[in-house]
Amino acid sequence: YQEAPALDAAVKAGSLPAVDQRLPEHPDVITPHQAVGTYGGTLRRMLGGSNDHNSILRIIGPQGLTRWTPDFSDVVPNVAESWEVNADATEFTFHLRKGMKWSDGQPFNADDVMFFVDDLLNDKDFYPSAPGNYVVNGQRMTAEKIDDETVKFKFAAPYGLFVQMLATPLAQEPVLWAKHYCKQFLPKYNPDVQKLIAATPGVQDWPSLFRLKCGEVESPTRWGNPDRPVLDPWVTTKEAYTAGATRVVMDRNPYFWQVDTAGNQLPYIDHVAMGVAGDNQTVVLEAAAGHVDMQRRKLDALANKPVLAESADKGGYKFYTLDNAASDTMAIHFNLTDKDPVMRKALNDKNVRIALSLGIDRAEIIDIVYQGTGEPWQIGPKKSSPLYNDQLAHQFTQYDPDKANQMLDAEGFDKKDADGYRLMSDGRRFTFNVNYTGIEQPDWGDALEIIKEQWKKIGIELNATSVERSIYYSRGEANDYDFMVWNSPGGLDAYFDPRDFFPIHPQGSWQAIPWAKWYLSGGKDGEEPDASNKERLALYDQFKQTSDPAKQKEIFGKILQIAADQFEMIGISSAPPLYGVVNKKLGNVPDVIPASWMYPDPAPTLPQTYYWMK
Amino acid sequence: MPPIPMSNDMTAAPILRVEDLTVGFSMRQGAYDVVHKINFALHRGKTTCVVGESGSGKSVTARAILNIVPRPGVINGGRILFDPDGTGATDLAALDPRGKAIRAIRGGRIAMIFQEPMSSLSPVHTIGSQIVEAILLHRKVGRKEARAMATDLLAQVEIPDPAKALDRYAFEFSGGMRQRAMIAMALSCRPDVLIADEPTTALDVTTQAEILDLMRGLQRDFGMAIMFITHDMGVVAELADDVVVMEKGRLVEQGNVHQIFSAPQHPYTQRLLASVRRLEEPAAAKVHVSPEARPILAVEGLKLHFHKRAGLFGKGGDTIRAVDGVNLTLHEGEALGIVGESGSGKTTVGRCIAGVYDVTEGRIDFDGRDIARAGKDEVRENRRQIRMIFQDPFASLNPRMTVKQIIAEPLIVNNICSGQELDDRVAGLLTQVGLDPAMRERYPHAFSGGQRQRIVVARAIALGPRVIIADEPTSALDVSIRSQVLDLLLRFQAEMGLSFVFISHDMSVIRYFCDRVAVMYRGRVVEIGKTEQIITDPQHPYTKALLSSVPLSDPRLRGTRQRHRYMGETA
Amino acid sequence: MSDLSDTSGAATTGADRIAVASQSQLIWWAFRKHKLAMAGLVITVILYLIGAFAEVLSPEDPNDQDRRAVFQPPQMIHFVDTSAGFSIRPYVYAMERHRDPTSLAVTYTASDRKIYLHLFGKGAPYVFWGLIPGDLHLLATEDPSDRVFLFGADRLGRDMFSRVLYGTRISMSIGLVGVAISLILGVTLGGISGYYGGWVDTAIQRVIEFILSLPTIPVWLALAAALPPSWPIYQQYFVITLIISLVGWTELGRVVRGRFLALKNEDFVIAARLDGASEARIIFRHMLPSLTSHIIASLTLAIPLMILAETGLSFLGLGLQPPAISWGVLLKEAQNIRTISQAPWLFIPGLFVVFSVLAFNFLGDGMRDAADPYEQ
Amino acid sequence: MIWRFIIKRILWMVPFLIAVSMVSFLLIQAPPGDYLTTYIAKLAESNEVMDQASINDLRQRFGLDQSIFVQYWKWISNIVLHGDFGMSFEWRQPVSQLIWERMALTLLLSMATLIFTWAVAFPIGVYSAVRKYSVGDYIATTLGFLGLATPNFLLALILMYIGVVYFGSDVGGLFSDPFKNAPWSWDKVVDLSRHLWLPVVVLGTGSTASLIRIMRANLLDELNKPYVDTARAKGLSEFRLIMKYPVRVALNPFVSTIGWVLPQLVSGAVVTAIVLSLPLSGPLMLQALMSQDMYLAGAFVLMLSSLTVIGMLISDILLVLLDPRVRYE
Ligand SMILES: Nc1ncnc2c1ncn2[C@@H]1O[C@H](COP(=O)(O)OP(=O)(O)OP(=O)(O)O)[C@@H](O)[C@H]1O
Ligand SMILES: Nc1ncnc2c1ncn2[C@@H]1O[C@H](COP(=O)(O)OP(=O)(O)OP(=O)(O)O)[C@@H](O)[C@H]1O
Ligand SMILES: [Mg+2]
Ligand SMILES: [Mg+2]
Repeated sequence: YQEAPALDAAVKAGSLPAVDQRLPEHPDVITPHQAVGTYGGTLRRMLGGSNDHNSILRIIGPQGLTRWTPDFSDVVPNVAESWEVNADATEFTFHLRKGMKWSDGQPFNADDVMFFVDDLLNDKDFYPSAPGNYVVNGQRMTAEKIDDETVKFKFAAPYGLFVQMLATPLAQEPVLWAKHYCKQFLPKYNPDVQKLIAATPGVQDWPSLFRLKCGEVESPTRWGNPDRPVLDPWVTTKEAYTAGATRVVMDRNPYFWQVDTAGNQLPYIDHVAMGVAGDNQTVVLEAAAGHVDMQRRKLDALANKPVLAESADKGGYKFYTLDNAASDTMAIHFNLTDKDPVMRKALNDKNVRIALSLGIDRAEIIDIVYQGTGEPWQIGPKKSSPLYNDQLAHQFTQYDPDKANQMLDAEGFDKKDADGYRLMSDGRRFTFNVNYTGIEQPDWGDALEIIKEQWKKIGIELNATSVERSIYYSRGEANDYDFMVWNSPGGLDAYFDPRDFFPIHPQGSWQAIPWAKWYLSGGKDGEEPDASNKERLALYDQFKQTSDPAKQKEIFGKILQIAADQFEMIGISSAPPLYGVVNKKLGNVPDVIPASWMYPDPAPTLPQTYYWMK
Repeated sequence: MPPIPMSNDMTAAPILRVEDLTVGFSMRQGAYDVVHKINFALHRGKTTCVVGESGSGKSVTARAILNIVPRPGVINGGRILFDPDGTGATDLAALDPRGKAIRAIRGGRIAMIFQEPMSSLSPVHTIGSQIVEAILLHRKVGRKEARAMATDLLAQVEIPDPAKALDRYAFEFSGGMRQRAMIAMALSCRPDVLIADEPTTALDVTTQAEILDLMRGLQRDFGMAIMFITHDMGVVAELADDVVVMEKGRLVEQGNVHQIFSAPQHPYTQRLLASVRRLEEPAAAKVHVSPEARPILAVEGLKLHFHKRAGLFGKGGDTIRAVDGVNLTLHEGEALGIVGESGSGKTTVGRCIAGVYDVTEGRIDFDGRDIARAGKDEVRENRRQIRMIFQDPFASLNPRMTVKQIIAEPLIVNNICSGQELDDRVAGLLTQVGLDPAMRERYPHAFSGGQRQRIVVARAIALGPRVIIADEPTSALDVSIRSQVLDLLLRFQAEMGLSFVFISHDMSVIRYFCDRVAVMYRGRVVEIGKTEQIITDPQHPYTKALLSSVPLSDPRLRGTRQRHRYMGETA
Repeated sequence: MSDLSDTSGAATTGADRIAVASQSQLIWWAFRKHKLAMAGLVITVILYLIGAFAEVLSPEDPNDQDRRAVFQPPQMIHFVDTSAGFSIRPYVYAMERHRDPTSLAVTYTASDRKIYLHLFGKGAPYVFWGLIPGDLHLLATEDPSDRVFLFGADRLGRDMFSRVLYGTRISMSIGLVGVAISLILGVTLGGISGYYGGWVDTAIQRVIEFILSLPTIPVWLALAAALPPSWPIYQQYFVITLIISLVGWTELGRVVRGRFLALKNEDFVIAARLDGASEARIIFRHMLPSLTSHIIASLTLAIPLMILAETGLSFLGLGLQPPAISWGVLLKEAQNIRTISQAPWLFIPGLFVVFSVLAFNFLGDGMRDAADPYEQ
Repeated sequence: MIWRFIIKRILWMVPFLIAVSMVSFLLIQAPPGDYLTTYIAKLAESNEVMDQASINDLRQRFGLDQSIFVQYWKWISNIVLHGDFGMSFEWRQPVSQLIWERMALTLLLSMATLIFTWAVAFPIGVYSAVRKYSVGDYIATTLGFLGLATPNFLLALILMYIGVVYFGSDVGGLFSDPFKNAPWSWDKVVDLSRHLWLPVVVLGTGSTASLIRIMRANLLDELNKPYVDTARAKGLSEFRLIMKYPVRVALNPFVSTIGWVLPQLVSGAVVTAIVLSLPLSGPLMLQALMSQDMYLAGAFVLMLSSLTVIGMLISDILLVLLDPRVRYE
């Protein structure tokens, strides 16, 4: 095996073992996207100012037991060398790589995995309630160490998507924590832990101390402690990520366990350096100046593209395309459980929803707000997805104000006031007062303004106010809205994010949050859903317990069909492909990359194989 | 002191020559001149006194010499030739008013004492820093030395405790003390020419005599030329070599002092001197109070102490006993004069009575009620009845109100009249004090010192009060107008039974106007009695000293009298 | 007394007119002489007129979006038409949009087609001041289906010219309310504090200190959450303005107090007290005029801050929200790199802010000078 | 005397700050929801589902389930008794680690801005008063108002855009990359001073105009006072004369308001700091407030309040120093 020249000196000096000793017996051999690369250089990126730690995750990658193939179609072994699943998908046996090391050179083995399962996952102090991905039927996952390289995970019931979940950023815990380092924060292993707690300001108990020092999957502290051993291609340095950091630098992990086809230890690039920008406009400027080597976060608003295109030559970058996993740029989630009975009745009337949809000229919105990209679209999987449902995607997307007017008249909204707006059954004007998060999503404000003008023609009044995001969510929490505006996920990742097809998400299924609460609490909280939604939820329960892909697809297809027939929300435009900028000299970067949180782009394309072309 | 020889010797080159000087104010609607083509000269070692009616342009002329005519004034013509060493004259009028050349002359070679010392000192700098600055500017000495010199100067102008006084602020000084500080500042650089614009108006005659001696001394030692603007003909007689008489912006007469006094040519000069004579006795028109007149005001054991807070990080504060146990009574229709050394607490007594200060101790009974502790309404009512004429007219006039508004103010706030009636009333008042009602829309700064003083008088009499506390009400007026204003007050006294507390330094005014006099010294009344009695037969040594210092308005009597000083009970 | 009347000095001769003019007349003369102040006055009046008649003056409906005109640059008016001989007939050239499919940039090319304009033509209907419906526009395209963009169009293809004119209404008025409130509070409370001193002063100063110690941002955020979303935008903004001024008075209050502490022992103030003037009168009539210059200056300075307050507040989700139009909103919308690099005409509202501020300022200068006794 | 005054005021600060901290705490809590709402919102975006039980657990972990008074008490008593500002929810880091360096840089920048604006505005203000209606006066006025009428945010963006596109310069920040996380050294100071001018100019433009105008206005009132003539008659040069006498009196308004120049700059700089990516307290505070990260926000708020109170005290002392007439209270 070969290693980076940057490490030569340390190896010669004896402070670092030779590369063969650092690699596991069977390193993960990666076939580079284009070519075997060369070592060296720095990859520059930008972080947003407010807690943008996931942007680090996206380039370093969730190094879980499994990973996505670069095309997001399947999962392949990653930290685990291989695995087996039993027939009813309740037991998963993972084989680890023998001789694999943490970034500090200590061995990584089944004990580390068991440390998570036994000492953390099943500890009520650490997880009073466990992360949902390890809970099936209300019971936490357990594990059994077979030997040093083999562990078996066990669930109380079938868990069809577990292996896929392990490839997402949401289920990385089993291989996140190095027992030899992190156990010092557990009273079980370290009786003196109380002293450490007392010595650390702001910390009252061992779980917080642990989280401060060892981090969590999605926590800024994960990138804040250079002493924490990791399995990642690059490791945190002294220039770590803390609140107010202005620059974060990560260095290559000399013990990284992947090699390319030519036997070169990855990563190719020595450092990842990330500036922190308070404002998205600054990121755009940095990119335009050519200070950013590969990035889409914070600058992928369509409005920025002309600016970036203008400076592309000067900045030495080109665009790459991101296949947006979302379904729709913006969906109007009518509140089917509206507190206001009159409005609730109106919104639960499918014909009213259809009329409102017909009253929107999507082509105009797409042209103005989305720069002509995208097509009129409701919601649901994309054409390229095997789950694509044409009805769900395209029904009622034509602009037909006359028909809309007719339908509204027919549904009993035929009386109008002096300004030409329709009246509802109790004589109030048919008005939507809606909020949107204009700071993050100015395009929604623009689109709503256009819709306002268009709905005026069908006698519906729309007043939109931008609010701050947490206020927005608390309005949702309080069920205090007529409709909410958010993008619609599920274009490519419908299995993982089905919140728009049935009320599954207690914060994001805006169409009926009380129903989602009802479902999640097993009927204790919230409100009982209507029959159609209950049917979909039951199907979903069935889906979750299925591990056979064909069966999964069939059940999910049914769900989508019901959602299409119910037509609960309206969308505007299919999510257009996103774009990012990439330095022209950066090699092994695919031209098209899927974009999703489940597929935390670009990490699954393996940035450790990116290299600087000579 | 030997009489100074008459000097008609115009052969010696004058140090300063004013030729055809014309000064005008260019107001918005066109310019008009207030000084018309005047000519005069100042000589080394000589004193030229400028007398003239109030508003005749004396101050403007004086300022023009230093090229600091107040805006929007401009020198419209003429030359001011300054020739200190006989080497060649510079035309001061032609110099850039902000230039270096004129700056070297100002203060160093030509110093000026401004007419209103009260307002002419910076309110936020200590007296010391203002004097030291002048010294540092023109004399090559260190800061420490300069400070020592300043202390010395303050001592020379008779400021008690000069070392401490250096660190005090102008508003802590009495009127006379400020004036003396101003004088000290002007003299600090031993100028070749001293322009003194009514420099002794606020000084009691003893102090005044000392100051005049000081000036004469400097004049003798350094050959200083003095231009001395004054209304006090006694001072003129004592001091002047030459006299210049101005009227309405024109120089109407000039000549040797003896000549002017003995043979005045111009009718204005004649009138002036006649007024001086008239003021030398008690007013003929005076109505004397009947012996059984009720006391309207009784002051008993009045004390007022100023507690000076310590400097910011400085040593402990001390207490100034400005008024230290004063007893007075004022009868209805009576005029009670208060005379006394500068800084002896006269103004403070007046202010206490008017209710400006909260007294430290003692009673002030007005109509039998103690007004020092009166309630709010009573205080308001009293304010209508007791009016005050401030010693510093400029400071007591709101710079942002026109004269009409100022005089109308008491009439308006007391709901006396409004509209046309108010207008007429104000015009009437202005006429009574000798001002043209057409000037009523001007702001205070656009008046001469004497004019402002009359505005203050007009404001005081506007309400028809029962008592007027007049603090030096006529000091800035030329004698002819002074007698007229006094006559006016006398008329009020006679017609309405008005009573006065009349603070003045001018013994002749006191004699002319007052029934009784109280003599104050260091915060106490040392003697009180009938005017004639006090003047003819003073008991207290201070009073004697005071009377011995009154300047006599006849140059021929110069130096004939033995002046003596009272050295005090050594405080 | 007869001999006294002619002693009034040399002053009166030749200056009768000044002498008898009243103070207000003097002030007006002084003001009128000040050329820039007059210009400031005229511009201010014009701006208010624009604000008042925005509906009629603007050629378009400010909220009318047009996909064909997204980011259209300004069109020049040509007056002389030589196409059919020589005639004076204002027109603009129609523009055609072209969008680059990859960079998504839009470019416009002028076509040969002329869009003729005429005065007082019919155009987009409006309701004047929300009361009188109408459709007459000072400047209108002859063919109502055409649109004209004198200041270009924004990202939704709305006419900037009309938007700027409509924005004038809010920007020129709502700020004044805030300024007026802080003026009144600042002067009154600051005056009382400085005039009375003692515990009154201490109390008021502590209140000021307290208000200032509460950092503004949490206040705004709390407010953003507290304002009911169903309130009409203007009402929300009015409340915000009110609150800005409730905080804003403190600065003036401190200054007034500081000056009053020094002023209150001046002889002329004492004289006023001895005249029997009430305390309010002393504060407002006698002492306050000494601060005229400062007050005028701080008012002219406060106005732009009020006009622009929204641009900062919008970061917190406060301030006027579209579709309300004000200069601040327009500028806020322009605050991005794209505008800087591709649509600089969206900064035209900024020019209006500058103009109005300068106008107010010169107006203030004139007023200050006119009120300055030394300038008379 | 004055020491007593100062000590009295400092003692008074304690209850005062407690009151302020209480109100601020309430204000921070006033928007609906708490940090968890934000957290949930954030998770919801990445499709993590938080069920009620986990939410309750977290709430308990953060102590958010207690009443606001208990929370306040816990917070303030920890600060007062242990100097412990608590834990930032969002960053899961002790607050004390986060605030000091930022506060220090903020103070530094504010001071630099203050000095810059005063250094620019005072001479110009004096000039435009003394040379009223000269060309220079007009230029100063117009430029000043141009600066005033340009929102800081916009100015920062434009300057950065020009810098980047036309000069290829760095974008924002207070340090160049190698120094961003380096320990303090002379080179770092030099580097800082190279970057400081941009934020200083951006922040300064707004206030410079006000200073110029206020200075001019107040000075114009003083220039005609008789005491100025007195000084002139002493032969003082026009410059020294104006600086010593009328300017001193015209300083009164500045001194009156000096107390909150600092906090004003601190909160006024927020938007600029965000755009220019400055490591100041403003952006962090704003973010903390937005996400209701209350201990972090609270710490900043407390700092700012203390600064204000100290500033007011300094202002009152200076006022007395400046004008002896005020002393006679
Ligand atoms: N700033 C000004 N604006 C307009 N007129 C002025 C101004 N200053 C003085 N005057 C006028 O100029 C004339 C001369 O004033 P000046 O001060 O020289 O008089 P004066 O002789 O010194 O009188 P007094 O003895 O009363 O001091 C007066 O009539 C006065 O009203
Ligand atoms: N505000 C003040 N603060 C401190 N000391 C003061 C104040 N006012 C007056 N004094 C002091 O009180 C004493 C008496 O002053 P006052 O003004 O009453 O004297 P006066 O008799 O009127 O003198 P003059 O004839 O010089 O006007 C003086 O020593 C003066 O320094
Ligand atoms: Mg005079
Ligand atoms: Mg006195």
